[in-house]
Amino acid sequence: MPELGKYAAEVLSAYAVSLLLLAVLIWMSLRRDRRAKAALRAAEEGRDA
Amino acid sequence: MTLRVEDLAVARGGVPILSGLSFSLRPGTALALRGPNGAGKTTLLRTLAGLQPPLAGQIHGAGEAIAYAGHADGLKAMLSVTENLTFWADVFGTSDIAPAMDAYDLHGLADRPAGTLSAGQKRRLGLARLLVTGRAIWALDEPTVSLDTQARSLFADSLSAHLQRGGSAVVATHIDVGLTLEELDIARYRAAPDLRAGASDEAFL
Amino acid sequence: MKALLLRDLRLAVRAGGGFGLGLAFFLIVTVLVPFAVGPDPALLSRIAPGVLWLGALLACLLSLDRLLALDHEDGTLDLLATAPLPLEGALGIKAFAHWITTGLPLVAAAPVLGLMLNLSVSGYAVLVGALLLGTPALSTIGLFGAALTVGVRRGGLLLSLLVLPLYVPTLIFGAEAARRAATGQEAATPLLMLAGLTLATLALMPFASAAVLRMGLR
Amino acid sequence: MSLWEYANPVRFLRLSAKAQPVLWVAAGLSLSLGLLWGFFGTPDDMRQGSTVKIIYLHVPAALMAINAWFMMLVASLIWLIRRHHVSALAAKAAAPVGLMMTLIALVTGAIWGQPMWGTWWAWDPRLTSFLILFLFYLGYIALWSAIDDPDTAADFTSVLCLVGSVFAVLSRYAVKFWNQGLHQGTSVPVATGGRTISDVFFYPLVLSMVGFGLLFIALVFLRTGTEIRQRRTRALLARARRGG
Repeated sequence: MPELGKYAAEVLSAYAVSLLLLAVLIWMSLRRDRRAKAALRAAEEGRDA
Repeated sequence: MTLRVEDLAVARGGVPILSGLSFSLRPGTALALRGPNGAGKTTLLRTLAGLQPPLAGQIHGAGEAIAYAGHADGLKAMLSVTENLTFWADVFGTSDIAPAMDAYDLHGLADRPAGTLSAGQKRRLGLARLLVTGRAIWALDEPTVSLDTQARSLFADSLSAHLQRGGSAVVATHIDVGLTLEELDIARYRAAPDLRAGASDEAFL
Repeated sequence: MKALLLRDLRLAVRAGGGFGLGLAFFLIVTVLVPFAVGPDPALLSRIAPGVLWLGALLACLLSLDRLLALDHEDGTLDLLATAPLPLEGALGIKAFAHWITTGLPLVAAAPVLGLMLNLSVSGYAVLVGALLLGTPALSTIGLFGAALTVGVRRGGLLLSLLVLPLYVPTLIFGAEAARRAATGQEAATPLLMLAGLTLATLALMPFASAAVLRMGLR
Repeated sequence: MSLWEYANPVRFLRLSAKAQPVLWVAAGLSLSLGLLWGFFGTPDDMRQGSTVKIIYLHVPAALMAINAWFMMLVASLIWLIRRHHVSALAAKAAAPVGLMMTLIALVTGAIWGQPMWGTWWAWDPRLTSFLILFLFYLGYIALWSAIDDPDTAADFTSVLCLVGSVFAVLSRYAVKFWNQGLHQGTSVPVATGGRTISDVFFYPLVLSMVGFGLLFIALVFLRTGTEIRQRRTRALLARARRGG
C-alpha cells in the first residue's frame, strides 16, 4: 500500500466509487444481456414448436 | 384526377398488413373499403393521404388532391362552428364556407362553440370541413360514425353531389352509407405472415 | 399562415387557453424569491436579473406541453400535415403564436417585477431588450422539444428534461447581458451572442421539428 | 468486404461474439495495469499530494464521456442516412455507458476538488459542461424509453442527438464566456502534441485511457448485442401474433 498522506480518504473513496460504478455498469449490462438471450431463446423455441 | 394505386404494401407499427393492393379510382366514382376490424383500412387511408410512406408500390394522383378525414375531426372546442370551418377554409385557400354549412345543416349551430356540440353534430362539422378543402379525392375513415339517419342522408347527398362534380372518394365503412358504391374487400390483400419486404423488423428475422 | 396564427392567438385568449398561466407563474416565482432569500435590497438587486430570466424561462417551459399536444390529440396535426401549407411554416407560425401569447407578456411584465426586486436603474432597458431577443429562442427550442414528445404519454416531464439543457446557452447569454447592464458594464457582447443564437434557432428549429413530426406520423 | 456488412444484425452478432473475448481481456488487462501502476507506482505530486492519483480515473472517464457522445452522433447520422438498424441500436447501447462515464468524471472531480479547491462543487466551465452533458445523456435515454415503436424512437433520438450536439458545443462556449474557471488546463493536449504533465504520470495515464476506451468498446458490443436480441425477440413475437 503506498503512503497516501493526508489525502488518503479522498483518493481511496475516488477509486472505490469509480470502480463500484464501473462494476454496476458491467453487471447490469451482463444481466440485461442474459435476460435478452433467454427471452430470445424462448421466442425461437415457441416458433419451432 | 384519377387515383391509381399499384402493388401497394402498407405497414402498421413496422409490421406489413396489406400487400399487392392495386386499384384505380376514376373521377365521379367512390370506392368502399370493406374488411374486419384491424384489416388495415385506416392504415391504407393514411397512406393514401400521405401521412405515412408505403412499404412498397406506388400511389399516383393523390398528393395535393386528397383530403383526409380520420377518427379525429381536428376541431377546437373553444372555437365556434363558423370559426372552425373558416379556419380550415383559409388553410386550404378557399373562402366560402356557406355551401358546407348548407350541406350539413349547420346554420342553426353557427355560433355554438364546437365543444358544446353532440358527437353527431361534431361529426357533421368534421365532414363539412371536406367541402371547404376544395379537394377532389376524399379519403374517409368511418364517416358515418355517430350520425343519425337524417345526418347520414345529408352525408349521402353531399357525397353524391361531390361525385357528380367529378370528385371521387375512398370510404372505409362497416355500414351502408345509403349509396351504391364499388366495393373493395381488403381482407383479400392481407400480407402473408412471412412477408418481409421493407418492414422495419425485416432485418431481425 | 395568417389563419393559423389568428386561430392560435384566439384559442390562447379564450377561456381555458392558458394565456395568463405563464404570466401568473412568472409572478409567483418572482414574488416568492424575496421570501426565500430575505428582504435585503442589496441582495435582491444583485440577483434580480437572474431571477427574472429564470422566472421567464420556467414560465415558458410550463406552457410548452400545450404547444403541439392539444393539436395532436384532436387530430389537427394530421390534417395540417395534409394541408397545402408546408409543415415547417405551420410549426414556425405555432412557435410564433406561442411567443406572442407567452414570451411577449413576460417581457412586458419583467420591468414591473424588476421594481419589486430592486433592479438597478441601468438594468431595465437591457433586461427588456435581452428578454425580447431571447424569448423567441425559448419558444422555437420548445417547439422542437414539443415535437419530440408529442405522442408520448405523460410527456410533460420528459419535455422539460429534453428542453432544459437546450435552454442553457440562451439563459446564460440573456441573464449575463441583464446582469452586466445592471452592474454598469457593457452588455453588447452577450446581447449580440443572444441575437445570433435566436436567429439560428429561428432558422433551424422549425425544420428539425417538422422532420421529427413527419417521422412520428408514420 | 465492406464495413457495411456488419450493419446486418446477424453478421454483427457473429463479429461481436468473436471480438468480445479479446476486447474484454484487453480492456481488463490495460485498465487494471494502468490503474495499479498509477495507484502504486507513481509518486505524489508536489502540490496535489496523493490526490494526483485520481487523474487515472478522472481524465479517462471524462475523455470517454465525450467520445461516447461523439460515437452516438456518428451512429445517429448513419441511422438517419443509411437506416442501418445496428447503428441506431449501438447509439442506444452507448448512452448508459456514456452516462456512467460522465458520472465517474463528475464524482472523481468533486472528490478531487474538495481538498484542492476547497469545495466539492464549483461552477467551473468544465464541471458545468459535464453537468450539461449529463443532462443530455439523461434526456436521450429517457426519450428512447418513452417511445414504443423502435424505429420512431431511433429517428427521434437521432435528431435529438444531432441538435443536442450543436447545443452542447454552444453551451461549452456560453459557459466559458460566463465563467473563466479554476480548472487545470488539458492534461494531454492532442492538438499541440505536447503534454503538460511529466512522464511518470503520463504513461500510466495513457494505459488507463486505453483501458477505459477498450472497456467502452467491449460494453458497447455487449449492449448492442442485447438490443439486437431484444429487437429480434420483439419481431418474432409480432410475427407469431400474426399467425406465422
